[in-house]
Amino acid sequence: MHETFYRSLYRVRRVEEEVARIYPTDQIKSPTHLSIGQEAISVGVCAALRPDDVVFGTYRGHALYLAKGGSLNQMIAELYGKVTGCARGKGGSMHLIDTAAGMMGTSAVVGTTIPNAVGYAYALKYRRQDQVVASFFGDGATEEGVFHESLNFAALKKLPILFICENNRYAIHTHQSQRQCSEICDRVRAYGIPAERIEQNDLLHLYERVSATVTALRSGESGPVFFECMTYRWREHVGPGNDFHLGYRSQEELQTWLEHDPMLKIGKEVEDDRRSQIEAEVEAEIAEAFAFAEGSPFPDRSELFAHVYKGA
Amino acid sequence: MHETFYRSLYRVRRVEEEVARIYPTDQIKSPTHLSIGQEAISVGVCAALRPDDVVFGTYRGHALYLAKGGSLNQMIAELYGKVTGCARGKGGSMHLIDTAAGMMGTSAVVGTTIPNAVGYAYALKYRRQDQVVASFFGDGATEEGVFHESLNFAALKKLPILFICENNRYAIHTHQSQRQCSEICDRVRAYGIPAERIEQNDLLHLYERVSATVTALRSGESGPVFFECMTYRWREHVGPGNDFHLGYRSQEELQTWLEHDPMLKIGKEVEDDRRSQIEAEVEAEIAEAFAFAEGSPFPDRSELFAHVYKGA
Amino acid sequence: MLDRTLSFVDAIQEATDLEMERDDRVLLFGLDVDDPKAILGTTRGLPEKYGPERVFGTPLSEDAMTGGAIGMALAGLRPIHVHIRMDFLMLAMNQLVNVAAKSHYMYGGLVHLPLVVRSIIGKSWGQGAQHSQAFYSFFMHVPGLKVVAPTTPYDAKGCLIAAIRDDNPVMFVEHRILYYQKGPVPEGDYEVTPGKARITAEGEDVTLVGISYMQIECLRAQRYLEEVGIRSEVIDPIWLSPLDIETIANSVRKTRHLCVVDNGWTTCGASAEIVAQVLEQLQDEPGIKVKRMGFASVTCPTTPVLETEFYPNGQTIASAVFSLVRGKDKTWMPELRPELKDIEFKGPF
Amino acid sequence: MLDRTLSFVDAIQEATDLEMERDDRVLLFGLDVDDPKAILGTTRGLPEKYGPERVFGTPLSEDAMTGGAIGMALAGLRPIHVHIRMDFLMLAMNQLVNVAAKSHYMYGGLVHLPLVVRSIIGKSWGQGAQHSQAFYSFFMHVPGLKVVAPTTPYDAKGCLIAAIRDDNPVMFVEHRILYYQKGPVPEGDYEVTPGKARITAEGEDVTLVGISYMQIECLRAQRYLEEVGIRSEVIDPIWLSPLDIETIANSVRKTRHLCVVDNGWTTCGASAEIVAQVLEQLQDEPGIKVKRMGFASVTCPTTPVLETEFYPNGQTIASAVFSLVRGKDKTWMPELRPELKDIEFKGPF
Ligand SMILES: Cc1ncc(C[n+]2csc(CCOP(=O)(O)OP(=O)(O)O)c2C)c(N)n1
Ligand SMILES: Cc1ncc(C[n+]2csc(CCOP(=O)(O)OP(=O)(O)O)c2C)c(N)n1
Ligand SMILES: [Mg+2]
Ligand SMILES: [Mg+2]
Repeated sequence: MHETFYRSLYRVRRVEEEVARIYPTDQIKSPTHLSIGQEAISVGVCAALRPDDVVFGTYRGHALYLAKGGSLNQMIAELYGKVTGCARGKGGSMHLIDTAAGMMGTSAVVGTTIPNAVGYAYALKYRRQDQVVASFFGDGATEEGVFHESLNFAALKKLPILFICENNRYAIHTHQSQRQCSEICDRVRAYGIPAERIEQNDLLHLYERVSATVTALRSGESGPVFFECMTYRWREHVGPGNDFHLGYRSQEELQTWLEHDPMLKIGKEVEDDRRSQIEAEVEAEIAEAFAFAEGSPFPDRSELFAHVYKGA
Repeated sequence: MHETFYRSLYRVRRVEEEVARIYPTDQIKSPTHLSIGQEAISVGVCAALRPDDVVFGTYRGHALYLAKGGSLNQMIAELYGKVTGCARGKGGSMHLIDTAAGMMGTSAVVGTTIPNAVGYAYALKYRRQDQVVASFFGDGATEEGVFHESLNFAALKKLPILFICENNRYAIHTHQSQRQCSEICDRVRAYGIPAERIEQNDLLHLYERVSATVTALRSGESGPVFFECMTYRWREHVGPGNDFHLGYRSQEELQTWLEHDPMLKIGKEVEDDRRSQIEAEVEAEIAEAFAFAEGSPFPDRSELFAHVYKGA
Repeated sequence: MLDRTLSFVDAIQEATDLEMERDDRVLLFGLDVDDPKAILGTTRGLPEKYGPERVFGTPLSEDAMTGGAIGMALAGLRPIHVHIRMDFLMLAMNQLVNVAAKSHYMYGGLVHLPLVVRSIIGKSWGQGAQHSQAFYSFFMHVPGLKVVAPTTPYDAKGCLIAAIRDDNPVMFVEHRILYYQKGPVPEGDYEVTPGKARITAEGEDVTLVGISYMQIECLRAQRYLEEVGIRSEVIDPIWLSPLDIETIANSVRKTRHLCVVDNGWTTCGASAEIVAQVLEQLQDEPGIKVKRMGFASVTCPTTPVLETEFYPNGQTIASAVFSLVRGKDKTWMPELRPELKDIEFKGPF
Repeated sequence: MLDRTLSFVDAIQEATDLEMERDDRVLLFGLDVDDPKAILGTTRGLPEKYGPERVFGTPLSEDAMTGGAIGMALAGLRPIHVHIRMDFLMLAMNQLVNVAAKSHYMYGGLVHLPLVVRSIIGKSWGQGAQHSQAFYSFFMHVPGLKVVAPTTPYDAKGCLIAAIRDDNPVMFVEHRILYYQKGPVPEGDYEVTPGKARITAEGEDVTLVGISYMQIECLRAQRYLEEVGIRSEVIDPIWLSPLDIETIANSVRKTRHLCVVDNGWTTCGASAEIVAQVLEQLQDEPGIKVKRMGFASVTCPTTPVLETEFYPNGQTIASAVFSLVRGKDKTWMPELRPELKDIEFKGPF
């Protein structure tokens, strides 16, 4: 298990570091919200899911896409705006999707995929299917009314859905304390939905708790479950760089998260040569993905008018 | 106090009974949502407010408008579509307003006046004024996302606002239990807002509790307070008649509310001759209001294009 | 079969029932669809027949329920989401405009959304500011959505079946005043397919395009105009997106006069689009006269004296068309003819 | 004074500052208005100067914060509510359309709402489906709202001051690409009042109406068209509601050719309205040629190769106008002229 986790964490981290490295060359013409520092949440939850379970995410979706098994080649190609991208270059970094892997999409408008996930869960229950849905969103998204409407409906209909709140404390540059005045978990419990807070990017604990929950969810009877996952964004809100110079948060705040970096922690549990082997494999995969993206063609101009309507 | 309450309750009740009586004559061409059975909530809360406090309500707004001191003549004229109406005949029963009395308006779209009330409360605090705002809405309105967004902001900014939920258990013909799966008060408390439930149309208790709360609110420091007021709509959702034949609720359900009718209860506390005097005065006032409405002219056709833009 | 007549209400109910019988992926939900009034009868009997998982009322949560419908469609279901007032769609705009309209394109065709959003326009009896609006121009504006506003029971049934079978989000717009109109409706299923307008009356002198309920008023105007010998060709676009501009433009090429009467505001409305497209197409044919009519450019008032002024009607349309055809300086207003107060639909097929 | 030049960003910031200084009823709020990036600089320094009660960031609650702004306006304040993307207004439509636009009329003039809603349109760099939309036609459609989309720093400042002083809800639409354009901006306060368009270049052969950012592309097209001897009259409507159709119609009466270039979709858009109104006014003058340009009728794609096709630009506009003026069969596409890549604003005053 440690090896799987390490590979997944290392892979997501390194992919995004490469994206950040390439970014200044202007080959990626798409606003990019990196998950660096938050990988453990997507990795931990998705490891507890089945391939045929589905997830919905946000514009900060690289980690989720990869953790759920989305095609790396297609993701990088999408960032490059190539026709081989997961959305044929039409969606960009903020709209990753890989339906084959159960990655059902992401939105650039905060909170909008939450009810989509709930509707999908309704369909699963209606069809008596035993898959589950996981809806990923940030702390800021919980301020949108649709979050509450979604909780109420999901609880009312006892839907097989996991709500995963990645609480990195910030909405862009504004701290949670300036936007909310009570605990998110308490707000969720008020709907009769079990809510649990996972501290400090604790991947293993998150994985255990989600695994335990998901089994009950599959029966279609237990109803929704909520996890508030405390995590931290290392880089700027959007773009490849750091933003501590802006002064809205301190380098010290970052420090404690660096010390608890799940990748390093779990890396220690993997023998050195095994680890270097994994890293070598991942590096090769990444190099190949960027090569694939660079080598791929842009969509033909005629694609502008394709996909407006299905069957038209 | 009993006399004041009785006068107010009797007045609202009788006004709406007259509206219901006139309705079939088709002189009132406006969808009318009667508060009959729910009068005690508006009466109890408004009695605890100052004339310069303000309230926002819903399409079911006759009781609130009258309890807050709105002009009866102008209300009936508005229902008749006359130019002497509180909105010059342009708003109808669903859009009553009397700014002089602190009745700031009502909406036909559920939940929409809640954030308006919150914004008004923000203005009061910003100006260091010691008035308070009371926002009235139904149990169904608490399902709209904007209700939650409004609670969060009001709590965050500690605004001088009372949230008054008139819980009559139904949204049109659908019982609360088919739309919600947990207590409204618990949902509100999750924002750190004190929430209290007043049972059985208990006017006197409501009046005491609101009076006690409002004083703290005026300081501008205490922050919002929520009251869930259990009450019951006797008539059909919209229109003058009864609707027990529809079968979505039972005559028995109504029975217990009839037995606890605050108007009768409080009426008993008033000496007979005093009571008959009050009733006579109110009847005269009502008769005059309907005469005023019937005698008033319709707006001139040129009014169609007035009031689209201020100062245009 | 053709002499079987149904009300608009029953046509909607029948179309829904047929499709739900045919395809168990079709779901029906929205506020009060399962209550005793059954959305003015359009959902009557369906909760009992299909059960509470396929037909259900919802909480008052338009935004989340619209997002939910999208999620169901992503999962392969074919939801029908009902709103008793089109005005309430303003709470669902984010999901409709930013998600439903976009998904198929934004994801490179990987997903599609078979979704029908029914909504009803109110009129008269003091519906007023917030219960009378028709927003279809908003949805025409945004690529990725289809929009239909049928007027006859025949089209109501055929368009709803077509909408349910369409793989794209379709805004299905109903007008409450049409609900009690009766007309011939064949049994069994048939589609009135997107992008085809219908000529409801033939004439040589002027083309009247009547949208939604205004189609009825245009048919009334056409009768009035006969009094003064003006022969109107009346067209019902039925589908507003895709819009059958050819049928309209061809008619105008013949009549040289176009009057578009919308059941909504004219500014940036459907009437603006139709007039603009027709004149773009016919700009090599000088001398074409056009006129737009619709809601007065004000908020809808409740008092009857002002509300009647707010809407065009058969007489005011006839009067405007008279001046359009005979010249600005010529004016005429027909006497009200009671027999034109109600028009029974005659088809066509 | 006239040679003081400011960026669009600084013009917005200065207008806000001046009005807040003048009138303590003016409040400024919205997501991130008080953060280090200060809405790309347009709110820079204001939180410090006016304090957290007058200038504040909000929770992610567009619906309630819009409703809140309305409540503040009802209480006599003059709120400015800022949205970093116009796309997010879809979450505020209910309050904007059903409440803000309606209140003055629906309450018989008893209340009014002095309210400014600022929103920014995105473009380029893969903004894509949900970060690139311009919805002003929605707000033009609904009576009771005013809409303005300035292009120059001069107009940005003057229109914002006018909007803040207006007693009605004003949708103030900004285009991000304009933010770094510089132009002359007088010190002190002045208003660019509603309902007056500006002729930004005079010409005899064709009238180019460029809305928002497309005004810049029209000015580029005008330069290109000089190469082939076509003299363009370029008009910036500035205010879309109320719309100064007279200035446009008078120009077309002279040039006989109208090309409206919108920074949005054309269907039921501002370009449809302008074309329809002009042709309604000029229908006694046969032979007027019209053309609409705007976003391609698709969702905005992120990949650069498709995004460039999505937007009109100086060259494609010039090419279309060439065929409009010289005849369908005549085609021409200008060579890209680098010096036209960036246009410094020159005024006018
Ligand atoms: C509805 C909406 N409002 C505002 C924005 C602008 N915005 C983009 S990301 C963001 C912060 C979201 O914070 P959070 O949900 O915590 O997610 P995080 O970025 O921290 O992962 C905001 C306000 C948006 N995209 N959508
Ligand atoms: C946003 C919105 N959705 C739906 C409706 C239709 N509708 C009118 S009243 C009502 C029920 C509201 O119930 P509640 O809030 O409990 O108020 P009550 O009528 O019981 O006083 C509904 C659903 C509406 N007016 N607005
Ligand atoms: Mg966050
Ligand atoms: Mg209720």
